[in-house]
Amino acid sequence: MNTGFMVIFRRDLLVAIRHRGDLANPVIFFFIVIVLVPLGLTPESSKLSEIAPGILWVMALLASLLSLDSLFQNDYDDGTLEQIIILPQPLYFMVLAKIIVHWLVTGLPLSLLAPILGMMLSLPDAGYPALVLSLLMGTAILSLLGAVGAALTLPLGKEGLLLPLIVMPLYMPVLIFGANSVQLAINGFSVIGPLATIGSLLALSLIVAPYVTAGALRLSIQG
Amino acid sequence: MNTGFMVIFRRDLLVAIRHRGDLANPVIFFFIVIVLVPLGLTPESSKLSEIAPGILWVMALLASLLSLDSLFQNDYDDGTLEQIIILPQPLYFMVLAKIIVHWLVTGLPLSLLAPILGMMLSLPDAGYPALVLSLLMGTAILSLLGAVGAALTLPLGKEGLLLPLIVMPLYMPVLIFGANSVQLAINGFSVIGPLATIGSLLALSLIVAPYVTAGALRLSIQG
Amino acid sequence: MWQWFHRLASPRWFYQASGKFLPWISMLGLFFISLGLVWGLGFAPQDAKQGNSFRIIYIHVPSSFLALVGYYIMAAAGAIAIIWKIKLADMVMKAAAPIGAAFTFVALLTGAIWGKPTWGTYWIWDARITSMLILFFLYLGVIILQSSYEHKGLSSKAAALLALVGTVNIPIIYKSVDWWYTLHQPATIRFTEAPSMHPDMFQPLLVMIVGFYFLYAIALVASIRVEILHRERRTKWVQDLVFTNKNNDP
Amino acid sequence: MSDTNAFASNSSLMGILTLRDIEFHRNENLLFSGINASLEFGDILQIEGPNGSGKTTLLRLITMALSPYLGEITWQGENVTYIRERYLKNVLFLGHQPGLNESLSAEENLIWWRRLNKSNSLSDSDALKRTGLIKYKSIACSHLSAGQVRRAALARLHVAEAKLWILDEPFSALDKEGSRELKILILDHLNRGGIVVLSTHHDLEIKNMKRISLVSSRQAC
Amino acid sequence: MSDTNAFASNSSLMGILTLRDIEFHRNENLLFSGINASLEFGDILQIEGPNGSGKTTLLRLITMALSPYLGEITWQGENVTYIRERYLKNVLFLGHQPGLNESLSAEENLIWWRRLNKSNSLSDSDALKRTGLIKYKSIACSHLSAGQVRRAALARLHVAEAKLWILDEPFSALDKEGSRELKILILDHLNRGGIVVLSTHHDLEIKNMKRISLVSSRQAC
Ligand code: HEM
Ligand SMILES: Nc1ncnc2c1ncn2[C@@H]1O[C@H](COP(=O)(O)OP(=O)(O)OP(=O)(O)O)[C@@H](O)[C@H]1O
Ligand SMILES: Nc1ncnc2c1ncn2[C@@H]1O[C@H](COP(=O)(O)OP(=O)(O)OP(=O)(O)O)[C@@H](O)[C@H]1O
Ligand SMILES: [Mg+2]
Ligand SMILES: [Mg+2]
Repeated sequence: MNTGFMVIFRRDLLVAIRHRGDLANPVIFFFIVIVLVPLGLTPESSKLSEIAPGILWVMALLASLLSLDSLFQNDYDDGTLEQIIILPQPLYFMVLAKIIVHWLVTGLPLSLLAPILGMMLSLPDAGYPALVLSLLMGTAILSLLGAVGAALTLPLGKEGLLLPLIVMPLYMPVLIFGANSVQLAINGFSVIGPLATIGSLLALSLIVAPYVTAGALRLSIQG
Repeated sequence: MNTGFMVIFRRDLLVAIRHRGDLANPVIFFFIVIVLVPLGLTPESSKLSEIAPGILWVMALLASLLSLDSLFQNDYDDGTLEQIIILPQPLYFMVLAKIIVHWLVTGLPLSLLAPILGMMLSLPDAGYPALVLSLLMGTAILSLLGAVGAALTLPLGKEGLLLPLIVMPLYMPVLIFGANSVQLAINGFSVIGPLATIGSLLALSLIVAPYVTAGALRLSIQG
Repeated sequence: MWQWFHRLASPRWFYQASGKFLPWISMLGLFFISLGLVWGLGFAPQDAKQGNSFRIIYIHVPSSFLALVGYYIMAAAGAIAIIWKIKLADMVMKAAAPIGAAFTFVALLTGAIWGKPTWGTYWIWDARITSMLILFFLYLGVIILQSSYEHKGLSSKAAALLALVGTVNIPIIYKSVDWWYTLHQPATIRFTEAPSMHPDMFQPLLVMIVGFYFLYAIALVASIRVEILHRERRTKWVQDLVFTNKNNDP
Repeated sequence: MSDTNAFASNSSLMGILTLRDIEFHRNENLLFSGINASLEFGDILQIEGPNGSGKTTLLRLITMALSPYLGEITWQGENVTYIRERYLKNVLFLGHQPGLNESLSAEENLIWWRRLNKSNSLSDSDALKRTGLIKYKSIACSHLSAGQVRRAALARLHVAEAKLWILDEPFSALDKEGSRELKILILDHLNRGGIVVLSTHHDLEIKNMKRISLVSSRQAC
Repeated sequence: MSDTNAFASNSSLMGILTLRDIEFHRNENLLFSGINASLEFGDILQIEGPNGSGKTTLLRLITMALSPYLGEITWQGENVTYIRERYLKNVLFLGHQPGLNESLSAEENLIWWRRLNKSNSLSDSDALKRTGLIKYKSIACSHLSAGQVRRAALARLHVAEAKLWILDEPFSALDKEGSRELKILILDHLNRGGIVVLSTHHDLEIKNMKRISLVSSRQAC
């Protein structure tokens, strides 16, 4: 395996584990936000079950998005990024490692937790496999595309919510296919179509996103 | 007026204006998230109109919450906070000034924008006054309680979403009364009751929150 | 009076005194819980509608009780720690958070398990259930905040501040969730007010509740003792305790 | 754990600012103890010692940003914890971090700081001129070089009226000219009857300077 | 806008690292121009000049972190832009910022850095011992003092095998002992045939040191 990849992978995982609390945070955020929905909307399970697929997907998207802020920020602030970028290693792999760690600590647990939340929102039984599968792939896409946004907004400082603004449009296709696959499954249709689409989106962003991110990072230290 | 209050008020407003883009960000975030909802849920206006009050309130809450991260973070990082805290001025007013500016650049525009988004979600006509009024007061409470959370999590670094976990339970009453006042208005009931409740919650948090925040800030620089 | 208070508040004194009464409350707790369990699970009559599944009530209700009581104990300890700067209160607060969270979790879990046979679903958005979940979040917030600070003195102060804000909020949260629920009047099954229970079912429940109070006390005292040993590990009396066994403490 | 040669014996005479038997523990490890000093108006105290010996910590204790500690810090004979506000009116603290908002210019930062501190009559642009920043006064601080940021922070010394300056490594990142100017500024302040407490690794060569030498404390870990 | 006394005439002889007529504009303002230097193995180049004159900027140009610029930087006769990877294998850059993750300890940070850089055989704990951090090696960097953070960053110099060190104010925040040790470390590196380019306001008193003196450029704004 590529050295840069392995080193950054292990380092970022170590940092994530060091911040023990933080590991659980996107998951807790997801959980809490889902609880907000019945409180704001309605406790009736018949109504909740109708909106459950969409709500679960929108909130998973938000949870993943919000944890992106810090993907490169600390490295940027403490000078690590500047020094990593001038290493004689392909930046692509180092960026990929960071993104994968991000997914491991956000997207993966989110997807695994989703069924419990689905249950709380009375998601019909038929929806669960599609929910988990679409979230597993979908959150990976979110991490990949989100990294592009995080890199682009890096020199602009932490304040503000510019990042969501930039990545949200990119997220829309994932959201549409993801939420609809769950809806289709509930209605008894085959979900192979939308899941295959998500899969190919994933493949595409896996190839493109780290490159673009690497480019954006190079720009970010030119300030 | 108290000097500390006025100085910090003008300074924070200046910083907000300097980051021109950031001023608009919570609003744009609110806007985008609301657009996501029909995509993920359903485009049918009859269904949207049912969930509109809840969704608008939940998303306004999120938008306000997410902009809290940076309320004290920059001042903490660049050493300003440490130097402000040891000034011979009551910290209460300086904290209050920061919170009010936060509300001015997030809660206020959000509340004013909400009717447009309500329209997009087919919110019934009767709901608008209650929506705006409840959001105006409610977002102020969110800024106040959120400041407590932001101050408590300050020394823990930017990573992670601990802040939402801490403040979300505190937000729940506001959400319930806010969203339900809109629902009541739509159903033709009087909204004086819930709005009065929100008002008294606002009064309570106006007194308590800045004190607790000031205490938490004093802790934060002890590290 | 004050002397007594401060003596009580001294970790060392507490450690030694609690060493003496811990075995007693343990025995009492064991007694009540086994009595309640045997009575409730073995001898209490079956429920007419729910059959045997209702028997989970003997865990569910007591833990729900302690979940709430535990929060107030924690917050009170936090307040004392902040206002009077008493070390022991600090440790009580630190120990009470995970214990309270555990009871809350058990209440939620047993409730959910119970819900499946009774309502056909693990979860409904009932007012009390929802506020229980929010309480769980409050606990989690305190615990995570506490463990995220590395500086010990700060972590307990920060957590105490949060617990205090939470205390102001708990009644508000409960009121609002209640109001929210009655407002909506959902058609689904309602979480009935204390069903007029047959005394044969009710008496073992009372015994279990008493038993759970003891259980809570045991858990609290035991983890405070661990915390005392940890924090005072540098002091002479702890060193003596650990290295020479001359202290006749159990 | 630390030795001090700063007028420990004098403390009965009671200076304006005195430190008496200061002792501080970080996470239960002793960092320093037995710190004594007594300063009159016009005195300067340098806190020196190797990296990690506790200079920054001691300065932050004196500014009341950090607590609790053992011992007593007094201002005009009164324990500072009891006269917090009155004491802090006299204090100007510049730490490692500049305390400047990155998105505001040096001038804007100076303006709001001077409004919070009691300040003398020197105008903001005069202060910036004296720190050599006048050409950069309206550039956001995030676009300044390391030394320029330091100068922008030091500009507050020109406008403040505080008697007691507490400076944590004020010379870092300054060029030679900047260091020379800062030294003059400090001497002026002393001549006007001010008190300066600073930490620095430089040799300042100021007459009658008092010193506290901290020693590296960490023995076992 | 800047004068240089560093072997401008020599550039035809072609050193290992050469700067030829470097000129840089920031936001269309000229920062410096006509920078020339030529370094052989064993050479050290100090970049000096007042605050804001462009030292940091020039160092970042040499590390290829910043571009574009006019002129040419060559390594063993080849323009570095064409041999990026090969050139950067020889470079170790320590900037103003330490490049240490705050939540990891000094040792953990060192470990992952050495895995990324080509590194020599010195063990991590030996490196930390030499920087005087061994007692603190497992403490999170956010809990270190300013000088300790600097030392943790400098520990990379001990384990790296890079020929060309580029150091931006490496002496800042170091105590006297630390400065002395760093100077020895630099001299050792030179003796082993390394090249050092650094910016500092200190007088280093190293023989045969080459210098580039930048002058303050901003005239109108
Ligand atoms: C996850 C789901 C559940 C949660 C979080 C929950 C929570 C609670 C709480 C907070 C109490 C109140 C304790 C008190 O006020 O003293 C309680 C009591 C009780 N629960 Fe549950 N519960 C759940 C599910 C259920 C289910 C499914 C049943 C059976 C139908 C049930 C039956 C009872 C009864 C009979 C009591 C005691 C009587 C009373 O005080 O009302 N609970 N539970
Ligand atoms: N990010 C930036 N954006 C715009 N201008 C900048 C930026 N950083 C520095 N400058 C400007 O470029 C010039 C050179 O800065 P540089 O940091 O290279 O100076 P320096 O010689 O390293 O100074 P110092 O001695 O203070 O470290 C300064 O006038 C500064 O104002
Ligand atoms: N936030 C912190 N948490 C825990 N320990 C700390 C923290 N900051 C500093 N320390 C420790 O306290 C000791 C003293 O630190 P301090 O910053 O006061 O040193 P210093 O004398 O200013 O050093 P320097 O010359 O490097 O600035 C150091 O050993 C350091 O490891
Ligand atoms: Mg220091
Ligand atoms: Mg520089």
